Amino acid sequence: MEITDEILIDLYKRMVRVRLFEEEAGRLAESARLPGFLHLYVGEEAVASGVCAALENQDQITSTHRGHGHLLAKGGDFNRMMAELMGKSTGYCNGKGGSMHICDLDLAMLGANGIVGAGVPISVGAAFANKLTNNGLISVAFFGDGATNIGAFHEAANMAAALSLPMLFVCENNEYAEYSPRHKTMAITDVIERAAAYGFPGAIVDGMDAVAVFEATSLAIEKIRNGEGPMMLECKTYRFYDHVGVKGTASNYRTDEEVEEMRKRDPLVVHETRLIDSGVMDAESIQAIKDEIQKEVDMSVEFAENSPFPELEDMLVDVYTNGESS
Amino acid sequence: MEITDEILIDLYKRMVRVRLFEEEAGRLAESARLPGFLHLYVGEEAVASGVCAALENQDQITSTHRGHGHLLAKGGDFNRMMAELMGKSTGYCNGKGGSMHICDLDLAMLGANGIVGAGVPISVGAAFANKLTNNGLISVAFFGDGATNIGAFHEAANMAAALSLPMLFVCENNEYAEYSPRHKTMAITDVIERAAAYGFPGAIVDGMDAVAVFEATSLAIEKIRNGEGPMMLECKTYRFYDHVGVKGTASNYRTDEEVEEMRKRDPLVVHETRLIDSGVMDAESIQAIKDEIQKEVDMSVEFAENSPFPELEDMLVDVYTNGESS
Amino acid sequence: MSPDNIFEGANEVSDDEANSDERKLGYGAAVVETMAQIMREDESVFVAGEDVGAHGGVFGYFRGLQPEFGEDRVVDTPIAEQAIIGLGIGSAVQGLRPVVDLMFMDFICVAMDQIVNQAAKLKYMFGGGAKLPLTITTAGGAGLSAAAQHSQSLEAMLCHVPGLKVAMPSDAYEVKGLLTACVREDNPTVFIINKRKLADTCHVPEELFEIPLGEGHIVREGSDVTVVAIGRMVDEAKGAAEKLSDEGIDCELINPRTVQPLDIDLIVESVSKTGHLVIVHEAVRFGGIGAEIAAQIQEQAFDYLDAPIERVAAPFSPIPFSPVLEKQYIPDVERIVAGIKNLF
Amino acid sequence: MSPDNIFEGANEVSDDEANSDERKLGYGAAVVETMAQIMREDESVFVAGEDVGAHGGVFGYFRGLQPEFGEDRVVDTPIAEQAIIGLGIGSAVQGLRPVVDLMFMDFICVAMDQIVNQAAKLKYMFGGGAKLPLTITTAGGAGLSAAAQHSQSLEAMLCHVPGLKVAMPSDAYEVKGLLTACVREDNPTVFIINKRKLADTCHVPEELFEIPLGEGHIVREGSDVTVVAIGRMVDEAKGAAEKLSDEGIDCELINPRTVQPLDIDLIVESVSKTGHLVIVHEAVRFGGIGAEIAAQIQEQAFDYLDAPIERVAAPFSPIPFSPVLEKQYIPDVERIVAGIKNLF
Ligand SMILES: Cc1ncc(C[n+]2csc(CCOP(=O)(O)OP(=O)(O)O)c2C)c(N)n1
Ligand SMILES: Cc1ncc(C[n+]2csc(CCOP(=O)(O)OP(=O)(O)O)c2C)c(N)n1
Ligand SMILES: [Mg+2]
Ligand SMILES: [Mg+2]
Repeated sequence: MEITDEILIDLYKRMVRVRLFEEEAGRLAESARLPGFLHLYVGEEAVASGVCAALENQDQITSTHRGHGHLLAKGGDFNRMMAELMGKSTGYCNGKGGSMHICDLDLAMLGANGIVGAGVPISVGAAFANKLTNNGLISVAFFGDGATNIGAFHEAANMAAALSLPMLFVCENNEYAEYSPRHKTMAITDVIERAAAYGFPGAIVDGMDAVAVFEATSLAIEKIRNGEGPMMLECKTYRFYDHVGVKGTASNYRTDEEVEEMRKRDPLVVHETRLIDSGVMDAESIQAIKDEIQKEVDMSVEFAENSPFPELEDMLVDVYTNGESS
Repeated sequence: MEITDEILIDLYKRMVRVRLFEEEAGRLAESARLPGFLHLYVGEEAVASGVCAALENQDQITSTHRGHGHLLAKGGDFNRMMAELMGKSTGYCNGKGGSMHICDLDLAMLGANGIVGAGVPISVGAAFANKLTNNGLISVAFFGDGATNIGAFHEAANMAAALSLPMLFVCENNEYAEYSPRHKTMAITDVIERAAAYGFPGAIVDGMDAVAVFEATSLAIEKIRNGEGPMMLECKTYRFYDHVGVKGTASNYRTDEEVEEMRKRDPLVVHETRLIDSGVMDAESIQAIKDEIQKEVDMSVEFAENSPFPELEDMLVDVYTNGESS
Repeated sequence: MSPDNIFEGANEVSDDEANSDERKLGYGAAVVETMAQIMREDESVFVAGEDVGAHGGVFGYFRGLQPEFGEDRVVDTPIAEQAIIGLGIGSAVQGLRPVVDLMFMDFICVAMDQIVNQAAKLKYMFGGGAKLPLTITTAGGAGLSAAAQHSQSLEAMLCHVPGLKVAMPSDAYEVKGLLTACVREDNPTVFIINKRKLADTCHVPEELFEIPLGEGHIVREGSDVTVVAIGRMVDEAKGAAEKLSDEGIDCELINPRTVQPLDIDLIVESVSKTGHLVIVHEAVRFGGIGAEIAAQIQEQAFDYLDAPIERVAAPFSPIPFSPVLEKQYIPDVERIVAGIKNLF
Repeated sequence: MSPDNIFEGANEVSDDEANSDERKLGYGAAVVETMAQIMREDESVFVAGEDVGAHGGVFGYFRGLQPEFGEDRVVDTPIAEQAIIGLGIGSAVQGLRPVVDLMFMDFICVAMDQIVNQAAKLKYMFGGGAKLPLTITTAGGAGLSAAAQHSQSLEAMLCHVPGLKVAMPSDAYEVKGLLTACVREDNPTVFIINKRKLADTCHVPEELFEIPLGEGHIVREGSDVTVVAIGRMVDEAKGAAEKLSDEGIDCELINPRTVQPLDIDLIVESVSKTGHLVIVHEAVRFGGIGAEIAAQIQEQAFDYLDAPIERVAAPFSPIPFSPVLEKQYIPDVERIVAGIKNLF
């Protein structure tokens, strides 16, 4: 597979979009300008970006509690997302969903999810629809390492295999589930060992390298689109901030050294080095991309802050399609 | 491991107890003398008998909807069981549980279960108690091939591995979940491939051969008692009667030929041949065992039929410990 | 007795019935017929669940669909209730109209997260963007000695969840009308089949028709007491009403047909006429749908009530296996009669 | 805002409070203190759940237990709610006294089968042989902008299930008394921690004590109207009562403390005095525990009621994220005042 300059730049832009938006969201949360729980994706950008860059526009994804990253990497809109994080009526969910329920059906992003693992069965449903209607699309479920311990994941993975559905399972193994290190909650080293239990192939990917993720995804979805049934990728990655919010919490579940060590493998830096080394971009044009995107982020904050809150009458709207709630 | 004559005879008696009781229960069900759903274990006797013969008396087992076999193989009482199947107050559950909830806490049999897979997490709890109190016991979960597709199984297996609990997983792979053949509901050939996904060892066993099951179990529980964490056995077996009740149903989910073929491997016949060939017992003494046990079965029917139904006042008893229900 | 025996014969129309002018059909058979007709007219409808395909469902209410519509549209799944509901949600969001089956209603507990936290809330959480034309079929109710985990009536749990609709057909006619409405509905619905009703027949039109979700039905007009009966309890309440009419108590019998939405106006109207209300359901009394009906009626028809609202329902215990206890557990004609008489 | 910030400071006693005679303690801190004292006196008690060990629970209400009692008795589990409850059931049957945690109450749906079909029914199905001293702790309630899947009050679902007991402490004192009772109880209990109360302090005795499950508490005596408030709503109802007392309406405020069993006698007695009843809960109104209370009261105190029973509860929608909507969603002083005034 040839990785064109275009692809390299595209991957980079996706990552920068996630990074700059999330850093901003983190700052806003720290200064109490965002309500609710915020699960940042910073550090893991290569995964969502690499996967989404390899997808067709209408291929579906389901996401997790850490959902901004996925939607932004798939092309999500800053304004609607920032407005949603602030609970404004102009947000992706009209302010009713917030960070944990971000979605964009036009981009075939079927929702973040506050329940660990619960998006995976929904992905199976989308994959089933793809197969039944023979639309050539595939469905991708993102989930964490911790999520592979829950029943919904297992049922969905087995169901996808049994029905031989066009579906890609993407495990974002950041080695922690909240504050629990992986080795405490599972007795295997690599999550990918689970793929075999369902009878489909899997591969381990460097989740700090967008190109590696892009390549692995492209290979996998070619097979999946060919009707070979589901596959799984385990992307080894790391989150730079805390499980929720930005700053560390009371417990020392991981050392500062560990975080520092992993930060050296920052997927953006890795990719920037590649861009520069291969002569695709120079430092200046990289900075230009960042500046431009930062401007968009800033504008989204302005947009969100100037947007109105939902009206109280909206409370009962959209509980049901066609008709009011009682 | 030496298989003594005593062990061989013990295994045989356990199997005959299951077989003759269940054949009787089947006849009673056919003539509408048993209420409710009856899931017969006939054909699979070698599994429960081989496993239970290898256990200590106080090692716990949890069971499935096909639970008589497990309890009888562990030494369950004909009278209380038959009475329970008839809904009598002298039954194992005072007539309140019936076939699907047969249990005997004195024999550390923690219950059949009407919900597929739901006994497995309960087994994990017993194993945890064994570990915490360091009582040297192990906990065994029986479950079907179909049950390995459900979330509760997965969560329990992973939890047992993560906490390194003294627990044995026994899959009774009879190749069907109700009327669905295994290959339609999972994309793997051997259920045992799932053990690796949790990080514990497993072995495939001839589930039509009580000695093979006994040996495999003995080996496994030695390691488990040694603190090596959970293990799994996949016992390849077959049910001779229908999923529920005795006679076939409307759909032809398996051929008569297949059943005939498997009946040739009847675990009782296999074992009788071994007993005779090895000179441990002759045909006559084998028959004597059968006759004696049949007599006990007959007596249990009499006992059950002569037992009273629960009193209507019993309805609200035992909803709670210490005190009445409102 | 196996579940199959219960259903036997329900697909065939008996001679007597066939000779009558009105076409009769079994309650279980009505599911099959309705599904077949809907699937013929709408390609986006499919059925999935455990043993719904080759076997036609353990209660047989999908029998015959797979031969006609193939394995792609009548799908046997693994034992995986969470994934079954997820299959429904994801495909519904993609524009299909899934009918997914949870064999026994008790199994909604196994899939409760997908039902309550996903299906019910998805549209709202997503700011309205998604449609969710998902129908969940499931067999509820006691009476087959199936004990505590295969006999429950858990509709109250579902009714408490904004975003769901819940239908409880009391006869084959309602099976057809409500199932059609559920499948055509753009919101997630739970369609509760009563497993003791499967073989019962009544007149059912050949053509598809809809009974609007949220419209109750006056089964019998009367002036002395309003009796609201849910699902199969309509039969028992009919029996009670007949008995009492001999004794001079004239019951107005209301069948809400759906418990979410609940046609409270119909009940209010009736109670303002009769001044008395008895609610009958198979579920446990404490926290059952009867509590909500009672609470709303005392609120909206306070001045009309001549006596406290009475509830006839199951006692506060798991469902016992033994037939003698189970018989006592489930409300029947006798207990309903007693409940009604309590008011006078 | 992270859940940790919510909790911050709750373990420490503020200067003011420390200087007062009565020992004060935070609501969340009361969980820790109670658990520690119980675990010291009873070796069979252990705690298990996600991040309850090294981290002390995401809300911190188990913080400090693992350092004292070790990893064997304060157990971090995988994300596996079904197995967490199963861990509790199996070990309880073996004679231990597990306290297992479901981080957010919404997650009971993920483990509903183990709670409803296993824990609640096991003793009954087994003919009485088993004891099940299992406590499930979980954090319910809205108000943190945690949206539709992290804010629910689902106690009505649990109350409908024979075999369970359900406690809803409204302050730190009740946390200690009810948690002690739950852990010492031989039946499965669900102990619902209100996540907005975590930092609130009040007087809590140093020693362990039990508040009997099923005994309500008269928070404030009054003569005009009985107000029954559940969990955190007791605070809001207190505020309403104070406001109304200025306007000459004298509220009797009852806190049932447990919703299963429900101390209906206490409410009946109060209503026979006041003739008016308002029920306040955070859960959705339709099918909430208020419906059951209303149904029972209109039955048992029919002749005393001077007006319909009023329910102040959440509207029929998932819980919205946006703070402006969420604020309106949760009953507060204003809405309770309006509800009470409705009756006069
Ligand atoms: C069913 C359920 N259990 C627990 C939680 C609380 N929770 C939220 S995120 C999380 C950790 C998830 O770990 P992982 O899947 O590895 O994803 P990561 O946060 O590392 O991206 C937990 C336990 C939840 N939201 N849902
Ligand atoms: C959660 C749940 N889903 C479905 C069922 C219905 N059911 C009962 S037994 C069974 C098949 C179980 O298959 P397997 O685990 O292989 O056990 P076997 O019957 O073959 O012994 C099914 C689907 C159930 N009881 N519980
Ligand atoms: Mg993780
Ligand atoms: Mg099987």
